[in-house]
Amino acid sequence: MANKSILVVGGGISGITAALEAAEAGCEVYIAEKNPYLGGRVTQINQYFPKLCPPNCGLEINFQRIRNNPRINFFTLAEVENISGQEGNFDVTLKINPRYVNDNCTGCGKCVEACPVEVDNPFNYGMNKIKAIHLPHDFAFPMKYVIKADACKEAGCAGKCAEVCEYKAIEPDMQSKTMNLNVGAIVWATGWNPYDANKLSYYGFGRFKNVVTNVMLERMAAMNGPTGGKIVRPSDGKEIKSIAFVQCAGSRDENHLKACSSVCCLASLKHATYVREQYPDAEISIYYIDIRARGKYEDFFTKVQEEANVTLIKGKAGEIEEDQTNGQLVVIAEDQEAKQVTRKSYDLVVLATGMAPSTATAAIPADMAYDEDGFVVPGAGTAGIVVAGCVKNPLDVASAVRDATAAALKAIQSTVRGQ
Amino acid sequence: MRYSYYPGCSSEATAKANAHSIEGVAKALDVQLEEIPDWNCCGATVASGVVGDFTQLVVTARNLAIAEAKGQDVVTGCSSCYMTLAVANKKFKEDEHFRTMANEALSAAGMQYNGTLQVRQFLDVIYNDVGLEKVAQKVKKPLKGLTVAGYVGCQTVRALPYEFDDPEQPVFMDRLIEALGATPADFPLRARCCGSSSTIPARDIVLDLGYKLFESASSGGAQVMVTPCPMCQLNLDAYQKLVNRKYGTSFNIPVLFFTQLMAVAFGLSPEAQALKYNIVSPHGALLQFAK
Amino acid sequence: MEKKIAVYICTGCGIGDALDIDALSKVAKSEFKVPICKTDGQLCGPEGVALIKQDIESEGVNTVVIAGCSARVNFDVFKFGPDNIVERINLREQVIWCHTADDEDTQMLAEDYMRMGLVKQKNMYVPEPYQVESFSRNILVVGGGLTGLTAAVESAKAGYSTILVEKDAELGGYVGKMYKQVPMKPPYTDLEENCIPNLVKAAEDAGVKIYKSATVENTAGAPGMFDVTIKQGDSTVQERVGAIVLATGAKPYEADKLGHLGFGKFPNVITQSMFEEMATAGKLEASKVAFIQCAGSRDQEHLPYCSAACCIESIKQALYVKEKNAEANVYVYYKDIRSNGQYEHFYMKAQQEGVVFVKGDVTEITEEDGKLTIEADDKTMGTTSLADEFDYVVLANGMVPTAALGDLVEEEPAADEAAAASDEPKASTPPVIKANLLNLAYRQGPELPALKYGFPDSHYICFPYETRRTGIYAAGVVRAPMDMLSAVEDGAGAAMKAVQCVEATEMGQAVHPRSGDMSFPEFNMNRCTQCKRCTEECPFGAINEDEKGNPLPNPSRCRRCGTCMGACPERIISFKNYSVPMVGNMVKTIEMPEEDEEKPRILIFACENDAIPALDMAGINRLQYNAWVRIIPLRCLGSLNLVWINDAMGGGFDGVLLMGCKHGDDYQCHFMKGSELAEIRLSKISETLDRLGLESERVRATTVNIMDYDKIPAMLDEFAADLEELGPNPMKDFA
Amino acid sequence: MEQKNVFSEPVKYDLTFAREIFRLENGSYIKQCMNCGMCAISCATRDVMDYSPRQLFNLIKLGKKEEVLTSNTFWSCTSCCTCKARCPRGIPIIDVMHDLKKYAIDHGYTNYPQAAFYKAFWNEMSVRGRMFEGGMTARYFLIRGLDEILKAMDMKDVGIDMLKHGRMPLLPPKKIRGLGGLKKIISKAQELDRKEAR
Repeated sequence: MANKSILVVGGGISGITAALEAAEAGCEVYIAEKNPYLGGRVTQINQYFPKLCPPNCGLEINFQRIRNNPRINFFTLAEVENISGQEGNFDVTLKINPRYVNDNCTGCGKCVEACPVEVDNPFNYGMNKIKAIHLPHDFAFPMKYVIKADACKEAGCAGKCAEVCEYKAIEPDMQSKTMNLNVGAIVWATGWNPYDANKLSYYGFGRFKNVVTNVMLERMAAMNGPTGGKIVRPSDGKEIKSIAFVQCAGSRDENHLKACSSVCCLASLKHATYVREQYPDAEISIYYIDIRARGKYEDFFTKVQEEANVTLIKGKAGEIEEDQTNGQLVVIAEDQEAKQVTRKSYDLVVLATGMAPSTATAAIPADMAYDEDGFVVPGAGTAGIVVAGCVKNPLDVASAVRDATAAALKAIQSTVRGQ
Repeated sequence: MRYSYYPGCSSEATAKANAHSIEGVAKALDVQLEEIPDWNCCGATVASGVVGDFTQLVVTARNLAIAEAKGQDVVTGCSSCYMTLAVANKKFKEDEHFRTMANEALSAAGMQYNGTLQVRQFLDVIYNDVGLEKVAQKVKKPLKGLTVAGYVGCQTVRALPYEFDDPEQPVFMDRLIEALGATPADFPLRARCCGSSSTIPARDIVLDLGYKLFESASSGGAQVMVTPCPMCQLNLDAYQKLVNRKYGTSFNIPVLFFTQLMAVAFGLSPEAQALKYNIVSPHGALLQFAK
Repeated sequence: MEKKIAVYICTGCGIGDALDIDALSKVAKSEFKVPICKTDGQLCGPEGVALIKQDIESEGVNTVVIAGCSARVNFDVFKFGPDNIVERINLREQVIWCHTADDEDTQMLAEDYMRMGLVKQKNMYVPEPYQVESFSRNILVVGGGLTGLTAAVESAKAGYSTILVEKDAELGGYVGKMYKQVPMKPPYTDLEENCIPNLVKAAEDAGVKIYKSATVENTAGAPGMFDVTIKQGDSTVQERVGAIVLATGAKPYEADKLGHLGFGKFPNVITQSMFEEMATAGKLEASKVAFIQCAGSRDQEHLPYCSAACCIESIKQALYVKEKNAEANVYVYYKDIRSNGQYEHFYMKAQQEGVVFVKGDVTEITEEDGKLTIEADDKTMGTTSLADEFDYVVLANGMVPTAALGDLVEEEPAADEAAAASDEPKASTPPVIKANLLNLAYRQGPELPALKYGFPDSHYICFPYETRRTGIYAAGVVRAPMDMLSAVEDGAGAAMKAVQCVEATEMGQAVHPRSGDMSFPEFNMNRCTQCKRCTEECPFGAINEDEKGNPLPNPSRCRRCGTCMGACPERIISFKNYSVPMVGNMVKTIEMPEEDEEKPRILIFACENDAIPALDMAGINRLQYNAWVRIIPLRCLGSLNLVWINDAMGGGFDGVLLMGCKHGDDYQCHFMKGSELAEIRLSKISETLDRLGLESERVRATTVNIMDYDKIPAMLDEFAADLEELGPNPMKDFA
Repeated sequence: MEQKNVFSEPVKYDLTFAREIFRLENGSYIKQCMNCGMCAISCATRDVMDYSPRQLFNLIKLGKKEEVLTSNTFWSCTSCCTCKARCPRGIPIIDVMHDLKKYAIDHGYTNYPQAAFYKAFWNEMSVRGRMFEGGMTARYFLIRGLDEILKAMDMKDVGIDMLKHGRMPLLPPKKIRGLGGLKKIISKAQELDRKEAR
């Protein structure tokens, strides 16, 4: 008996795309997302290159498509525990972690005022604090609050939020539950994690406050980020006069991520435009090995060079030193064209950390093959489990969407073959 | 806990303090070290520059071949010896072609090595096998109020990077210093090179690097520096005077083997503390602890 | 079917505290005589929903008006089946969360929104889906290279009859002629056998109907009913298909233009494809070869873009040389090695094989006795370098899309009447190049409109298969420069979109971005004046014309943005659930205070894709702005009909503000030109306004993106302040 | 620091020398250098090196044998392993430097004092199977000549300190018992090494 339904694991841009493309072609689709909201990493991006447009715009369209489509069901806070069966007929066990807030939540926000517990805001990579009960971010879809329950326990709060909620939406005792789905195909699109910059100890991330990562800068530039959109030095909140971007921080590196992460060059060029807009006179340097602005992205590279007045330094940044008196950072590099080892001082240094596939740390609970960096080998392993997006290759958003669209068709083929 | 022990050439000369303090500390911690019979020089990082990597590794492996009969992990207290032994060992384990060739060479003396052992540093044994808890229990004279720069040096953590600790900013030495009741100094250059192999032929390299290390350690408030490496210890101890002469500084930082500091904290005998070998006198800094 | 209306007012989330709910109910009950009007403390809760459901079942309610939160939330809670109209009035995000509670002006705003919602539902009807006659589910793929073959195989495997048209006698295209191909799978280090033979076999096995030595002579019709004339030799065949994938590939950049690199001058300076041919023919004998990257690409005088595939293709070809002769000397001169992603492994592999990579600009190529010498600036050594005795110098000469090969379609000369108005501003139209690929029988030109450099690409990062010709999806290197790995994915992706278009069209639904929308524009042809505005302005070329200039709509090409509706001066175009009268009546129902009440009224037309969510966000963040504004969401500002502005200004509004998406090169309008068209239309009436003694500054357009919500209060308050300075609309008392 | 300016005239690429170097034990790793420059910064002695390792590798590819073999780069290497641990291409740079030292010594490029030191070390080690620092130092000065001793006169203080603290035995350690075997191993290893290189 054919099973036309498809489970998409991961509700980021790849997962949402695969789900929508399949659903709009008539399939029943489930999305399982581990965060309390859909949208994944792109929700944390301020602007896309090369258009410099806000990702929330496209996400809004996609959420609208989800709202209007009766064939899509999604689960947040969901993880896949087990997969059995074969192409055309998979039994999947999902674990739904507790949100501690039920469907009665209207999103009114009264609970937040009452909540006495502050936690690091994961959405902003811990650069600011939020209440233990919170809306994950402004555009959170679904617009439901969530509780970081371990923080409540630690603080010994018995549920001040529950006391003020008029709609009985808060359930401090909510338990995780499991549910079973039977589907014809699975699209695995769990995306990527930023490479852990702590592993690059020569750059001082974690020791020097003014060394941040590219994903952090993205939040700093966002109007709804920890600094209200102002790019400033984390150590003292001061405006910056100079900034350095360190490319291949972990990527193209046999000791770290062996592959090139594909997006970091363009991301840093984009970040240069953020900085230039806020600081017309700031010095912006990019330390690079090769600038990889492939295809039509070359136009963006050209434009940024012309308009943002960026100094490109051919030479990977070797080390970063901190002047403890003022938090200034010295980037030491071999400027190959100038034929000298340079030591330049900056207010802020951004590490262009790359993409580690999520499957490097959380493998698919099925027979699948992985390459040496943990990316899934396409076409190998269990038939009927299709991979999409950055679990397969390090991809920019447009390429990930393309890939996810292709994956949707392959999933449909699996449901057809399974007949 | 029993290990085969590779003392290394310096243990008989410039680094007697290392040998004595290792012996004392091992005993105190119930660690049995059995010296590898008739061991030979590992060639350090120098021999390969004359005879090539292969010959050097085979020469080193002679020691492993002898030790293999006992089947115990090989422990050394010298970072350079560790590097050559560990790299050779890794080659034997992972590179089949090398293993075959190397055994052909070893067989010239009727020997062979199958790559069955582990090569360890004494520091690794203390940290991972003995454990800092036991170390702390043995402390009789907690080094309260003493600020210590834990100078790990270069090869200790980078011979096989990431296998032991972060190769750039290792933490184990600081944890050990804490276990002894002392305070680790803020010392960002803890794993930078002291230039040891250039001591004789290019002394200025050594003096310049030494200066940077002393500068960093003293601005971190260090009263004493400890190291696991005989070359570092020699360099920084014996040449401190020349550094001061060249840079017009007045550093006076005693440089001890970490095992010497342990011996002090454990209240072991003066033989085990072996402080008489130190050129920059540690007595001032350690007055209240070394009785 | 007669409408039975019920209004439900939610008093939760503070609505009940901030507003006079009785007064609000009165608007529905007394003014609009709504038979059922109920309030509930939490309408989205189980009891609230049950209340509505019960009324639908037992009272026969079929039109549900919910006054509460934004339609962006609780969408799933308030779904009552396709036969019931649900209208949401946003009292939360756009009233109580951004205006003073318990305040006269806030109350007036809420009551106006109640009126507007009720008028809106009165003017809308459940759409009936458009059904295509003689509907076809077949997929046509044009181009039988790597991408086209992939698209054909993938759609056939999904169960769709597929037709493939290839202009050459053999399938395979550019890739088909390759000796070997770049690695397509981990570890991404090894040359692979050419995949084309297997792909051709897969296409045959999957039952793809293949036309070789064939071209598409004409493509007429619309999704679900494209009629394609295929010319094969002297005969022609007709095929009806549902959707089309354009995969006609690219051509190498003309090497004749690369004389500065010695091409044409020295016979052993050759192109990548010539080198490929040599390798395939087994004639590769060389002991010293140089590859010159970016020969034409990344060059403002040639191809400003990067051709994306050349770096890894040259690495591959360098390995050919090494495979044949391990001792050969191979150099690659590059600007940046762009072995993105896992192709980094391929780069390193080539290095390990001894290929030498030189970062440097080639300054001169000379020849002596058939051996070539290259002079270059070696950037990593900071020196000028010479290398000589090359057997071959291979130019990585990049790619030009087949869609770019042809003449531009000239703008047709303006008709007599239109000529008079030719000085009016006009929206820029995307170029169409007569590349002889699809030969569309479309009023707006025979091929897909080009984006930049002739690539008929999408302009959207989030929607790479966005197309301006519904049902036709470009894929592979005709769409954008890309490597083989990407092209394969792209072929499958485009096939997915084609399949989806067929399915959606069969259901009578729109495709992206208004996916699922069943409404479509209907034309009241009696009143048409043949002005051609709708046919010109439709961003998707959905409307053809007959000889007299009458519009011939193709509903399955339509994306339901309403641009035609906004363009039509005679207001003859409307959707079942979206029309000129509907919005016009919403404008008119707004209560207009007398001048002496000093309560200005500002009408806002806001794009529902970006501006409306941004307004919601302002509410969620409790940002406050004046309560003079009355906001009407539009599908797209392109659907703005000027009559609404006339109505508003004539009705006493003090000002009108359009909030649309950014336009220009990096436009963000989801229907290409909507906001731009609206502004152009606006500019056309400013003169009229001035003539009427109405300052044209009263009517303004602004662009808002979804992240501008922090700026919205200032935007609205500044406009209000400007209007206050101008004084009240002099028409107020006539209204 | 300003690095050594390489050449004012055009440089001709010639891979003959490079191929010879590629054949050394770790020489082939040089091929995978991608010119990132990490090594230049990581080096403990970067302030005295005339060419960074990356530049040296490029010189090898350019065929600049003299420049390579007379450079101080590999002799300045202290084997601190920082570059090796960091090299993004996984090049065991210190091992390459050892190869180059050996190659230089084998080819008579022994002007740098380090060359003398290396030879002294090996000779001392191979005659007794263990290192005797006194003997090594003596050998070093024998090779380098009296000048060096004079230059090193301020070392006197160090020597006296070491003597005072019992750290400079004047008598060498005993030869190891298995010295004969060790020598056999060495000669066999060198024989195999030569065979492998061919």
